[in-house]
Amino acid sequence: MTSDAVLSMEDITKVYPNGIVANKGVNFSVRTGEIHGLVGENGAGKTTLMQILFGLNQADVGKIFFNGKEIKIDSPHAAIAQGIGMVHQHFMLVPSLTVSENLVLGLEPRRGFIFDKSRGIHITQELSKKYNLKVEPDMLVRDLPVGLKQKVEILKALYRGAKILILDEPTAVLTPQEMVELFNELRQLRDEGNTIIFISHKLAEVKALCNRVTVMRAGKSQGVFNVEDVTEEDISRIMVGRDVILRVEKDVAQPKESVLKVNRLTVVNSFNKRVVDDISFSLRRGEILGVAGVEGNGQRELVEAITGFGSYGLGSILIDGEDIKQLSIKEIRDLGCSHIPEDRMSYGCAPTLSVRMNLLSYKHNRREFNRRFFLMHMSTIRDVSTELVKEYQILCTSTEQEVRCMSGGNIQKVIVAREFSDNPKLIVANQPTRGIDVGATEFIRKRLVELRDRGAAVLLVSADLNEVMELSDSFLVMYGGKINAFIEDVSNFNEEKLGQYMLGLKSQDVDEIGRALHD
Amino acid sequence: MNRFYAIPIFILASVAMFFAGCRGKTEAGTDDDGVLKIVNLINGTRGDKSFFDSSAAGMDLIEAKYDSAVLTKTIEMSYDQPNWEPTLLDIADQDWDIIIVGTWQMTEMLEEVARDNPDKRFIIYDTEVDYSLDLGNVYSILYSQNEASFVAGALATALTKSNLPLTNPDKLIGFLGGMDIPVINDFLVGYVEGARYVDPDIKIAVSYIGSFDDTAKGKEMALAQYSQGVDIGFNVAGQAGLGQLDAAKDMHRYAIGVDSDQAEFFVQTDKATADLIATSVLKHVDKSLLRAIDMHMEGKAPYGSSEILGFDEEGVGIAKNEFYMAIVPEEIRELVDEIEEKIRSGEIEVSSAFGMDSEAINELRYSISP
Amino acid sequence: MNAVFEIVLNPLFAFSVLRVSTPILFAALGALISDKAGVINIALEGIMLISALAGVIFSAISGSAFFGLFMALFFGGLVAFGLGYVSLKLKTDVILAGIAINLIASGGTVFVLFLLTGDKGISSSLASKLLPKIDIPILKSIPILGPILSGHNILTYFAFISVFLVWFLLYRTPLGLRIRAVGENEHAVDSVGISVVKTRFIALIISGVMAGFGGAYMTMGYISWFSRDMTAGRGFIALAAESMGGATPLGSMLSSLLFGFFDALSNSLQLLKIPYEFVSMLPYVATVVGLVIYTTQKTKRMHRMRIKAESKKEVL
Amino acid sequence: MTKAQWRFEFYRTGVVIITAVLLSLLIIVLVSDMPGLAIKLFLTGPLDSLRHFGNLVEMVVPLLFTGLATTVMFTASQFNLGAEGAFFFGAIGAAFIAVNWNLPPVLHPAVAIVWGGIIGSVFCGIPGALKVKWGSSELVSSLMFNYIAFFLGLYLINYLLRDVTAGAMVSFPFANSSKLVKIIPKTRIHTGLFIAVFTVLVMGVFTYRTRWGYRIRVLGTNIEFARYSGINTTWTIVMSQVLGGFLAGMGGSIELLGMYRRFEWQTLPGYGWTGIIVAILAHNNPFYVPLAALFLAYMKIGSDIMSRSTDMPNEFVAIIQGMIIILISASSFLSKQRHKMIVREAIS
Repeated sequence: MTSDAVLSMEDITKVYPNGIVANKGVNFSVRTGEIHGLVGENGAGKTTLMQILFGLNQADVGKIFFNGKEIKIDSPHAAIAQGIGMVHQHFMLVPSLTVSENLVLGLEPRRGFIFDKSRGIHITQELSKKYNLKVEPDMLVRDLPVGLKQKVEILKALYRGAKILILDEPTAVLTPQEMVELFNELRQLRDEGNTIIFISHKLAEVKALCNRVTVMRAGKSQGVFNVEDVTEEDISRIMVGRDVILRVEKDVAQPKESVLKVNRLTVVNSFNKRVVDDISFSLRRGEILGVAGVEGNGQRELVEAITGFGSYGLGSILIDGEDIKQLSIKEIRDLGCSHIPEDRMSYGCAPTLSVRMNLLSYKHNRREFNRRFFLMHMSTIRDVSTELVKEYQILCTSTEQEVRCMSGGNIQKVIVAREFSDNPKLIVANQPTRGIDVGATEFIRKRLVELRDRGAAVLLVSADLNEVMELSDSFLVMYGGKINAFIEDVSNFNEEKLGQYMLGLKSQDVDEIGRALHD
Repeated sequence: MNRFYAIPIFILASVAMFFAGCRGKTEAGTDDDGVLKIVNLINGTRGDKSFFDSSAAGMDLIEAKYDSAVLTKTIEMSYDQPNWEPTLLDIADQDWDIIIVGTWQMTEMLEEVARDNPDKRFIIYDTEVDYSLDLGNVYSILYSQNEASFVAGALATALTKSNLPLTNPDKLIGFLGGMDIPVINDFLVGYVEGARYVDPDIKIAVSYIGSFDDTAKGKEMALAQYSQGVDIGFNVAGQAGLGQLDAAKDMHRYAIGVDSDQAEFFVQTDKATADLIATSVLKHVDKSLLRAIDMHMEGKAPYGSSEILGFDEEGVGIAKNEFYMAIVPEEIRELVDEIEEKIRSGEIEVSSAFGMDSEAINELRYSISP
Repeated sequence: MNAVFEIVLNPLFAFSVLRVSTPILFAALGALISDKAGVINIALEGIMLISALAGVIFSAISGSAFFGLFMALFFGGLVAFGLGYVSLKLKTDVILAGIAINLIASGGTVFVLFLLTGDKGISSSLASKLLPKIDIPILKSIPILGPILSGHNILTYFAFISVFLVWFLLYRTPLGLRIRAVGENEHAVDSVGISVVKTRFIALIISGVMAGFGGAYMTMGYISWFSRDMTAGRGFIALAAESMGGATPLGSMLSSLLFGFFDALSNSLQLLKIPYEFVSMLPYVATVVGLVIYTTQKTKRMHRMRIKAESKKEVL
Repeated sequence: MTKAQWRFEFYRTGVVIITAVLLSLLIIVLVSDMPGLAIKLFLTGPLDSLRHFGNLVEMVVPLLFTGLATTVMFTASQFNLGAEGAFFFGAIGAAFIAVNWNLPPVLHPAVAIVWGGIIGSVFCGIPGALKVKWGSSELVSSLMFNYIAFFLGLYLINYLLRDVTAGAMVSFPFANSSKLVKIIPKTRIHTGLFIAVFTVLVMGVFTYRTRWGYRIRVLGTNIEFARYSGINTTWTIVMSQVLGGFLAGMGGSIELLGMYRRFEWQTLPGYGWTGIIVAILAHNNPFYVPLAALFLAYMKIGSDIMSRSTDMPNEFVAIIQGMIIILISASSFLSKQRHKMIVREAIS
């Protein structure tokens, strides 16, 4: 424990009910008036550590000191009382309430028994002015763009008197421009004497913003460093434990005939909004087409339409020349389309079933897995899954282990093993490496390129710009449901311009975008 | 076998072994001779203030009269139908001299049990067994409820036509049955004929609750009747019929009770209700059971046959208690006595619903519906 | 058909609709509050049953109807607290816990009744008290409206007042804000330091107290004693009414009244030449149909909006 | 589940059962004037004579069917509580065939049981269909359907099958050819037991060894994943409930043809509700359904026998059953012990 630490956590150990050890003997401390980076791979235990600090989780072992005194934080309430505030990765807002209602929730201004709405609005305006974070108090939160939601979250913490502000991967959902704005706001807060803990796994951001950084790996702290004294490469090495080449070696694509043709596709969501607006492109065998863009600009709906998950109103989608509008998910899959869903826990697996049963999934109807008398061929299922586990280096105790007891990267590998092992014609990969460790990421990216070389068509949707630029042969930028730009050659493109496309500040003309059709 | 199975089996086995050593005699196994052991199986519960309470009261009458010469017990089997047959079989195995059951639902079970236990005596009330099956040890008690209902129908009609404060000018009376079954319809047939005896143009609102224990539904239906102009209603629905008495209190109208003297039950707890119960059609299950035991003691019980108990045998009757006296004007009381006499003498013959098919009953219902 | 109109147009019929709807309305409001907090309370049935018995027992012991009511509410809240404890603390699935409580209530009330009175069927040997009926002075003398609206049990009036109170609670108080927030995104509530568990506990207890009103009404207004399983599915119907009413206080009231209408109709229709089994089925069929119509309308509305939006853009 | 988790679940179930039995004993001691006799009868009654043992088995048979019915619906995460109505209404269907048709012995009950199953499947299937078509909660509508099944059933009995010579609302007696044969003298155990045991095996294999069972399990754990896997979720949701209804309807038919002379239920018999407890106790595993059914039947029969000869009412069993549901499904009951076990394993 350093003497100048305002807050320190000592020897924190946390084991989750499913047996995963998230933190093991972690020490962590921050000083007043610094921005302290907390970096590590996904699954390194950063979020868990901060949840313990904020009272959302309780440590099995360990102590927390505040200004040198030991404190117990058994609930967010206790954390807030100590002046700790947290902005979560997934926003903790109530969509159907207004900004001001969300802001004052729990500390509502009252008039007698009655909730005083106008005071709530007043408070919001005051705070907004004071910290220079502009929000509309009357707007419903569900109508806000992510950047604004984040501001509401920060205001929420400040309204509760937070002096120590934890931000959990705040930049994941922001555009480069929004990010710059956020960084300026954070610096201003720091200069006013607040302490900020900034969780990230993007080293450039940490380098740009933080004073000190704590690096975590596999649930353990790897040490604290002054940001000035270390390079990104140093941190990366400590974080991963080895030098990682995130660059995927690949040859120039040899595109062949087109597999997927999307023509004037339009999707309207249940809130009556055109989330995919008249887009057209085509995807050829042997190429990887990236879809970049800030999340929520229609990528999800595009993927849902192609994979049969969602319906669409106008336009057509052809796979190998066949219109899939009337086809079920199963029939689309039978055309040779495989799909890596963006949210692996919600769509990609059955958490309480075994690895074996998860590897089976859409293949359960196949003749090879079924015998006479309607029975399934259990021994074949076992053998095939054992092989896949080996081939894809999935870490599990046995193929009978429940998936929910595995780490994110391994679950993703289960999904990838299932989807890639089928010699697919078309792969729709939506955020294929989100939130998994470097090893698994590298593995999956390599596999994607391999499949491309074997003649598969890959549609890669990713919010990770690096991933899109690294893997794609060409890519689209989506903004507001439209294709805003089509970049045919990834190798010579500048990021500045890309950011402008992503934010809709600029767009290519119709002809340029039209090239995506390869007609 | 999975170990999951082990614990419960282990528990069962060890418990069974523990108790195997100390199995005692069953409760009725006291073997002193001379004591007549009587058990009454109720396929419902006490507290209905009518049928089953009357049956249970029969045991009290017997005990009061014979004191230590008898040992009686009433077992409530509840409305849990699957439990009835096992109970009857268990009881038949035990050391009881006379086993009493009631209602039609017990008939077929009893026929088998009686055949398998020729040394035991059985009494069944409110129905009869099939004597072609050679059941010399079963005595069946039937009640001419149609005759007593006839009187009730006449009384109700006379009351609705009278100028009593709580009546209205509509010539409309009510009948609230438990279920659309012969025993209940037997009441209805008598009631209708009695009503028509007094006034051929009388209209009767008939509803069935569809249950013998849903008092809330009973009350709702009675309220519906009362709100359509019924000023006196007759409930024949066991416990569910109590709802009608509550409705009568709410609406301030008259009611006629059934099986037991229902006004008596309310004297203590709820006088306001009792005040509105003009009379009750009594089905003296209690007295008929005492009578059967009397005959048994004298060795004259007619096992192997059935009897229909009417006014003469005090099998049925009309409650003429203080409330009856208070509510019913004298000329109507005289009319009631007169009709009762005519039934006894056979001058009035009342039809029975037994053997009538659904069509005939429907026709009767439609003919009097308002 | 004329006969049906005659029945329906009788003011006494409307009176009985209000009376029959009362316990369902209470329970539906209970269902609403817990639903808003994100908990399905299918224990309403059992809670009503327990409260109903508590009302009878304690009003008989104390001789005061209002003490009986108080204890009915107390037990309603207590059982709901129990439900909260097992579902929020012991993490039992709330539906299974509800089933369990219904089971315990069904057997337990008979058990307690038997211990107290020796009867398993009905509590009529307890001299329980009734809550008063209220005649509304001026309204009473207005034709048609008077007979419909005046002379109800005090709880019937309170049930309809509760619709407003529940609306006020949910939409105008800090607690209501929290209850709605907790139902929509519990993490949001958690992250600002409000205890999710505590908020749900409070919502459940209020829900239980509402069901307690319904139970008390059953034995101290609707009829004047307790009999086994007397709630006869009203708690379940209330759940249906709440979801049919689109999870709003007013909607819950309207659908409770609809159910009450069919229930009252089923009691009166018997007097016509319709088999009683059919008539008894009516309220349940109406509930299912109502539920389906509500959900159909919802999906249709969304579908229509969608088509409209797509075509509008096309024209432009 | 891993071995450790199974082991834990197994101990936990044991603890719950022992707690339940101890709680029953406590209630008896507190309430009864003759606790010794009451406890003895409660615990050993079902085994103290062949007939009582028969009662036990007789009760297990319908519970196997309703338990399996609920198991298959719960496995698909469909909270359909309609087994009760399907059981009742299936029995009505079987009664219709048993009374009106004339068929040779083995065929007659077989046809009646299948017909009863079909009728039952309609009743559980409708809430399922309403759910997939319009999204109305199957929980609420299946509860309503229980009442509808009850009244509609009574109507059919009253107007189509009613024996006017009988003194209660019952059907005509069944044709002798339609009844299930009694197999053990002095008991009412009938051939339905074989069908029940066979059905347990079939359902076990169905759930864990066929592609339909696989679809139901996937659907039950994660509906989105099921959709993603190309499973027709609409169809599977409906089918799981149709199948559940079929099992419950079969159970009703078998119960009726094995145990009764005519249709004489005036209330819902309650096996469907107990079936829910069976399913919970069996952790939705068909192979454990017999154990759960046996345990619950044991408690019920024990308490029935006890209440016949003592002053203890048998209703307290409902309290105990409720406690069992809560404790078994309380995932954090004993969770501290569980967590300790896991922490120990993880750290070591």
